[in-house]
Amino acid sequence: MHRRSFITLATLVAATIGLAVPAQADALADIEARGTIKIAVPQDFPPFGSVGTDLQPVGYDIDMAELIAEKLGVELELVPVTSANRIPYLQTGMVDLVISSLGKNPEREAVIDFSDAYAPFFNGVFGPDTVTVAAIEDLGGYTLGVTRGSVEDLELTELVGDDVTIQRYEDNNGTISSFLSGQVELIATGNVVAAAILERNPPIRPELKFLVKNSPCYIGMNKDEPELMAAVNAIIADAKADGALEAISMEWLEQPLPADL
Amino acid sequence: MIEFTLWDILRNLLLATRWTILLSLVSFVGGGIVGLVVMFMRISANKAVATAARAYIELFQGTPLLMQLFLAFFGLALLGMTVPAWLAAGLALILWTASFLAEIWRGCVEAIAKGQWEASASLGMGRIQQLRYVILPQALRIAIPPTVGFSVQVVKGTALTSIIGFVELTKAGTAVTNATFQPFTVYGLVALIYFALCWPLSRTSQVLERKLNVAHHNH
Amino acid sequence: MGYQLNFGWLPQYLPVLIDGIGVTIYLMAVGAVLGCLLGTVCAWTRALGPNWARPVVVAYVELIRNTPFMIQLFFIFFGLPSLGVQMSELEAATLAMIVNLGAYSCEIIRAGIQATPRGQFEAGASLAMTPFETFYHVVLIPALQRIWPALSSQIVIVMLGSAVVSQIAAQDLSYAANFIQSRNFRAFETYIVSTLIYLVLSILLRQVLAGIGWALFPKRKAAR
Amino acid sequence: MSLITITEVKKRFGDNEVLKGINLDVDKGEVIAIIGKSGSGKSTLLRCVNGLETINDGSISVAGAQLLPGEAALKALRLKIGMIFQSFNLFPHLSAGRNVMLSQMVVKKTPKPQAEEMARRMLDRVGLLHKFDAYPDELSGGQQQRVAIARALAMEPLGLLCDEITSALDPELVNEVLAVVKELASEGMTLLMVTHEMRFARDVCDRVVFMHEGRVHEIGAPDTVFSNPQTPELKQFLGML
Repeated sequence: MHRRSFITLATLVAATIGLAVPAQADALADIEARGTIKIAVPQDFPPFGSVGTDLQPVGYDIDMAELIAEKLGVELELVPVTSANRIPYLQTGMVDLVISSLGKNPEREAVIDFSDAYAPFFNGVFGPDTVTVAAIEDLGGYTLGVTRGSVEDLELTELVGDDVTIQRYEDNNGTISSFLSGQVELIATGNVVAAAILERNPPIRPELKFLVKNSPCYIGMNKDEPELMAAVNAIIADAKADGALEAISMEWLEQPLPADL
Repeated sequence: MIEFTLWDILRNLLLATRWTILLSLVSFVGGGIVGLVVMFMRISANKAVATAARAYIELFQGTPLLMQLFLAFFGLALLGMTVPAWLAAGLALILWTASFLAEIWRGCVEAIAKGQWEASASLGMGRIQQLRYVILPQALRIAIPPTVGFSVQVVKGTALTSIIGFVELTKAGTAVTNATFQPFTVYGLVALIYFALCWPLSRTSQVLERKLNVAHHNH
Repeated sequence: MGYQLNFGWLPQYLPVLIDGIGVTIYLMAVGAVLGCLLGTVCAWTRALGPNWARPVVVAYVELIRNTPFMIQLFFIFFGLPSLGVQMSELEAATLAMIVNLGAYSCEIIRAGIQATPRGQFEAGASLAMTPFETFYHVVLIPALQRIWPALSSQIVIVMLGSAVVSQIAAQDLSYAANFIQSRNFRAFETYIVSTLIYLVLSILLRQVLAGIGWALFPKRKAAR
Repeated sequence: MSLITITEVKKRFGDNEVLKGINLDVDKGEVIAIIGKSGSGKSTLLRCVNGLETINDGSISVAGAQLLPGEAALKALRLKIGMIFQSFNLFPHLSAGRNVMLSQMVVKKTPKPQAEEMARRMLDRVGLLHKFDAYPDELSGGQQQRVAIARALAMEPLGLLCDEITSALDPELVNEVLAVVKELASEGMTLLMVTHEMRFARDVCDRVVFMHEGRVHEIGAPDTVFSNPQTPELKQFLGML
């Protein structure tokens, strides 16, 4: 068995070392040639993206994706992703853009590029009435659920002490389920997300404890795609100017866009 | 806001079950074809070919299906292929299924007594002819129950594809849970649907096995 | 721009991987020992136990064997709290492993018991042993010896299946892999490394199980 | 005084009545051979006496212990009478010595040193002390059967039931087992044995029972039964017709 295993290992290692692959050249040209744009959207993150009774994604991010496809004059293909895998989706070329309430941070900026902001997002820590915390320092001894790889995850991992247990779930489904089933006492997520959950009358109510960060959402795309970047930023600017973005905000967030976006 | 009735929940789960069934069929048929090739390689007289098949089986049986799915998903894309979730899922499941079916079938071929090989060789048959006319017809009979039994593992294996974003029964279950806040009901229903898919296969396998055993003892 | 494989992150995240390996080994060890114990009790019940208990065991075994491990896990972790049964992710993962292996090993061990010649039961009885004493002292060890290879394979399969527990945030090896790839954005390389670790673990596990078999059953021949 | 009392015992397997009312008393120290065609019910009778089969009618008692359903009653019965099987039924995972020790320790709660001492004595009695640590698959058939006898004797039974104990043996191994049984008989052990060894039955037994179609067809001293059979069935069985 030793010999057999060694051969397997050797084969696999050899196969992986010899691997180096080119990525595509001009993403915008590709999209136009294809006539389809593939956009990663969330389906577990209301109100940015969640499923209706027909399991089709709906929400702020989906409307934004539709807007972009429409302006580019191409067909839209929605690809549901999770927080954890949306960047690999982009890196591996499975999608052209990520519109998935994506926040900006230095780690991410090292591997992908960001457009201008297209949606406001304040993340914070939420929990039921029975838990009294008002700041990061109060979190000691509590168990906090976050979605792995989200801005909240990266941010809080830096800020909290060792006495706080952070449970990281694969996707927002897991994070929200763990909170609603009482597996974690607190969750960190977006204020609008918590609001959307509250609206559905959950068994445990996620009330705002404190805000962590103002972290607006950006559209993510692969590095070094200036044409695509320019086109996307132009569409966002136009949408801000002509009120299209305002309308999306009113529909999903039920509030106007903040002036500084 | 959106309200789900029990019927909405069940309807969505059943609709998603279609994809579970389709993916199971694709994986099983594809895995069967690849598995047959691997099995022939595994029993080949050529040492290098047999070793390659053994390494293949060792690799796919010795690592988690979940990791294989991730690797197929992200690895294929790195090779320059843009793969949708269903394709990566199908490919990984086919390769995984093949490794198990190849071993199951090899066991069946090797269960045929040596005398059968020798008898057919003494009649002047070549190795392929021995397999084709003497060994495989006998092996096929004993291979059916474990093969049907393994199909249950394939159906259950498709649940993992939800993690790479393929929307089948399990993924629909998590999505619906999140929209309804009723994990007990939803996962209970999901489990029942899987049971309804798998149990008939398990039973068939058990019944076939019993029949085969009885037939064996009567010889 | 070409995609170059990059393993430069490995030293930085090695402690995370090692923690994950520890949890995976813990899950496997506890799951295997208690799972086989549960399986043995269930196998005894099904083959020789009281009549009323047999359908209960059959229902348990069939239910577990015909539903995906991940759904069992979700049901235990997310579903049971609505019945007031709450446990940590590691407890839920451990329980799911035990329950899962219990069902599979029950069937395997039962096959081993059924292959026991009737004379062994009768010899035990004629020496005034009770059915349970006969089972424990006479039937069990040769039965386990008969099915040890099958049981070992099943334990390896369940160990590999444990990769799914990361879905409820149990911090095993697959959780470590997911965690690292959400930080280093090197998904493919991270999964390659963790897959290789799993491969090594499964090979080691098989060696350990073969060793246990060798120590437990010094005599190679069992009654058939 | 009778050790084993069998009264009007009937046993059915489905519609097939195998024992049709058996009466037999075995005295203490008596050696009885049961002969008859296969299917005449002789093995079933022996198995009933050890409680391996339930009986449909009648009663069996061994030294005051009644055959009744229930673990406690069966245990009491089986402590009084041992059984030796055609197929030895040694426990394959235990050495010869351990085979002999096991039931003493489990059933009688004999401490290990005493059980081991007893095992050595019993193995010595059947001439196999040197095989104490050998496993069953390292022993010949005749040796295995002698270990089985030692195993039964170690429980200190009042009598032994021997169910065709030489039928599974190669011819050259039969005598070593019969010699042990003969030795037991001469020491006064009560023996009820089903056998095909007519010579042995004639030489060693006090009485011979001929069973035919589920009944005791003839019974008597060996000389009478073998030299002067009364019924045509026995004559035919003995090859005298």
